[in-house]
Amino acid sequence: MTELLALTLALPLLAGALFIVATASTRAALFGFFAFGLFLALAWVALDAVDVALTEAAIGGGATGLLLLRLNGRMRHPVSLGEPAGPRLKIAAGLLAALVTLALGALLLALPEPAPSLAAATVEPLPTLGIGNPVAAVLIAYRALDTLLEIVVLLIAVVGLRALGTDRGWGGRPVPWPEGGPSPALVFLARLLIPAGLVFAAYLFWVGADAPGGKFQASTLLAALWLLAIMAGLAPAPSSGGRWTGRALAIGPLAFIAAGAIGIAAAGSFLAWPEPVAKPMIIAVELALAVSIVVALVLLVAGPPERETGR
Amino acid sequence: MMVSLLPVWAVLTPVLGLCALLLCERWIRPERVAAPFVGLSLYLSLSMTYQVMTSQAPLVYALGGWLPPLGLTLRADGVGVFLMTLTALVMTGVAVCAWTPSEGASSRGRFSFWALLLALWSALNLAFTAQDLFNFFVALEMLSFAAVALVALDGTRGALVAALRYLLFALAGSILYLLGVGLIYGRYAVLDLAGLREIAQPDTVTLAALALMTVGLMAKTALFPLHLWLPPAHAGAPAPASAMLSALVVKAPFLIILRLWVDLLPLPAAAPQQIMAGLGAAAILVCSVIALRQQRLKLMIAYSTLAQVGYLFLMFPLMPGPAPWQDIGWTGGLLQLASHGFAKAAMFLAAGLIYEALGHDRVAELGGLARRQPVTLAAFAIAGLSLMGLPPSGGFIAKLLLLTAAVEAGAWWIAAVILAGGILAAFYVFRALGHALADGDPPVAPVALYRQGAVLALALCALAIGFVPLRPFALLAIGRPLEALEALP
Amino acid sequence: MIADLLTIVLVSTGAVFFLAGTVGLLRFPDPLSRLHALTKADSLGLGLIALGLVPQAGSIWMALKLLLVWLLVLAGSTAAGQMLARLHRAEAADD
Amino acid sequence: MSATLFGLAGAALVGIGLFGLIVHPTALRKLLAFNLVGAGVFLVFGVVARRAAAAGLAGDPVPQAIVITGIVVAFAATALAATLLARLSGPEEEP
Repeated sequence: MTELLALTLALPLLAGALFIVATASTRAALFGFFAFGLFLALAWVALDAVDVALTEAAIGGGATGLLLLRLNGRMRHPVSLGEPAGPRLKIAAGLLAALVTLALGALLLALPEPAPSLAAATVEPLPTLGIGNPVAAVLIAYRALDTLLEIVVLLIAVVGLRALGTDRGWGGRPVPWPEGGPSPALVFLARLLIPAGLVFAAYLFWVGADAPGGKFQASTLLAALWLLAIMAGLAPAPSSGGRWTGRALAIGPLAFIAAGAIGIAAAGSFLAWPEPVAKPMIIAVELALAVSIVVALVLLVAGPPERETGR
Repeated sequence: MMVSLLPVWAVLTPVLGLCALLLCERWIRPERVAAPFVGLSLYLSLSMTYQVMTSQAPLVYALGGWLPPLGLTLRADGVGVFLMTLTALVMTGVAVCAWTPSEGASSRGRFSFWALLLALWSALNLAFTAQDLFNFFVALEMLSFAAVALVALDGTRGALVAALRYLLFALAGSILYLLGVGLIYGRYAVLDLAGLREIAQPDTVTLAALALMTVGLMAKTALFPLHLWLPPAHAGAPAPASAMLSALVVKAPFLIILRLWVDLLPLPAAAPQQIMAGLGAAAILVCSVIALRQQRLKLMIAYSTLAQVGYLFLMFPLMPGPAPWQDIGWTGGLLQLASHGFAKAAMFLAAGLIYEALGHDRVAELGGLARRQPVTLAAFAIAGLSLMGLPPSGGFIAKLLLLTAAVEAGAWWIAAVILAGGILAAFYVFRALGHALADGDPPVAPVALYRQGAVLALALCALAIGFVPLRPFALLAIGRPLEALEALP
Repeated sequence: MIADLLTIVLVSTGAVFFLAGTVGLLRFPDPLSRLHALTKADSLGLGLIALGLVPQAGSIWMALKLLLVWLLVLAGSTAAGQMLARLHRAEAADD
Repeated sequence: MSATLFGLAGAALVGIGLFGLIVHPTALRKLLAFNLVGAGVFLVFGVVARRAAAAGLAGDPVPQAIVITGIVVAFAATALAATLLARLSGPEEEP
């Protein structure tokens, strides 16, 4: 039964990937990518990784797809990095792809049985952290440094994105989008979805400590709502050099590092969560992180600043 | 080992600086915000080196008190602090050289440069102290994103194309590396180097994973034949950025390769080591010849980086002992890494100052430079000495150690390549010097003396490494072999 | 028993609508009629499936969630249909 | 078993993405193909996690958390590449 389910999910996944690669139209490939992202998220559900499924649906498929769709709309001409492939190259590439697939499949089949696992180790300390979702515990406690630096990666990407903008647009806002003004249907949808989405984001954030969900998923949803509002003309895009943008970007890492320092004093180790107040501290840090993530995601999708500010 | 928070702050201080830049963007000029964090980071690196040298033990910290395999540790061993000191000195030199009296508040170029400098520094310190395969990945991504943005900073079409190519190479490298990490986790459920060292077996999955990770890292460190992205990227970036990219950024993936093959799965000298050395040798010969034919100074220096990176890979078959850090090949390779770092930083910065003074960097039209900018040219010449491997210089001692190791190991082809590479380097360095020493009276824009002095200081650092005695360098063996953390020390 | 029967009937009807919509998507000649087939089919089809699952939901909250899902998809696909149609008209005018 | 099936699908995604990466000359299509390879690699982690189910969990949380981090990083990479592309396809900035 589960094999059948796996098959019904895996086959469209492969078909989608083949379509994305094979279709001649870039736009069709992009729409295919959205559908692919949806099936990928379902595959993650089937793999019992609901946290990943939410992240994949929101960031991997959703935000990435939106970003690329917008890029496709803005590009005046395609940027080419070489010549179109001839039949020989195609055959060679196909052979290589088949070889890689087979080799990788064989390697996966060669993995040891029973599989080594850290699952038990992740569960044991959960009571001292006051959270029930082991994936959240990995992200915020055991491998907290990874999570902290991953936010820094987002920050670096935002700095990089601004560095790639034009001198003229420095400190300004991204170009409006869509350029011809929003469609009434979109405005209607935005008005309808934004309140509902806000409630759902709050729910996701709160439930993340004990069940699938959490700051990444909630932040992406909030970012998506903000982007929807921008597209519908209901809210402005954030000004990249603005006072509040800078503060919002910095607050996440700063709060995380501050909590780490408190951990030295209260729990004897940097990034340790002192037991009695572990959960409230974690929630506070995750809130701050969520603020940074939302702003970073919106800036990354909206693109580099191109309009001058009136300052 | 010693428990110390210093490695953590070495990684996070530049991050704090980045946050401070974002907070103060509208009020304070970016270089003034960044300067205290540059100073603090320099202090942290030097004091870590001092502590490691005095205690003869690595500085270790288990974050949050969680031990591997669940948790992450940072561990600054002798090699780690050695490279962190290199990073700190090069970064400081770059910062001084990039410190120009500026008018107006924040501009795109200036703000981005200082923010990305701090981002790079944090990423490098992490890459040099991390002990976890996925932690390495995070460090590499921080490094790549900051480096790509630095390449594109000038905003010209050429720079943008170079940055795009660089990004695609870096991403391909990342994905290969990550695939390897996934296989390792599937095989062992451990990502910590010390933990893996105890259980890793040379079976198919492990070797395939190592191969994937190594090839991914080679793309990032620009080893021949995965080098095509580097010359346009390093030559197209602003000179202070090129200095960081060539001196430091390509070294981090190399160090991770070294840790994989020495710490994770130490194997007796066999095919993988020979292949890496073979590619390194090809890089030295091919890229030196291409460097010889470049018309622009910065492109010549960029191709020289490719050749000098090749030397690093020669060290793999030259550490035959069961404790490679006691072999002279180990010392030679790592001294090559550091002396090239200093020399190349000095060279790129010198090229930048020459560009500022003359308005171009065409090798054939450098005449008259010796008279007008003697300090810069002296720095360039001293750095060139190290690249050629002439005494007294760090490059000389590094190459001599590698050469001796090659002769001892009976690897005559490696010895021949080292000698040939030195001769080729002499050709391209002397070609540039020869033009610069020629007569001429070009219009020269003034360049502040302290900036020329910073470049000279970096070149002298490359020279100073030449005074290390000719035997395994004790600092580089501190903290080896890798030991697993049994309990919180 | 009756609940199960209801579920079977409603979900099957919903599936038929999806099938019809898919056939329409594949067979209709121009984008507008394809959209027509698609949006009608999937809003109604999904509604029937959601309704059919309500007896199986177990709790009133779960049932409400199912209906909420339907409503959100309804809003989303309606708006998307509108926008796609506008895009098509704009592009047709360009040609 | 079903985990293995997804693992093979992941391997195929890596292959398909690699093919696209080689064959398509335009950067946007390369970016899409790169995301396919990424999805395949992440699925490998998912399979590794699912196989390591233990202690009452349906999967090992460590690789799952790693994938979450990885997805965010891949998104940031795509955003950076997209910005470069947008700049490159636009008009040259007037000095």
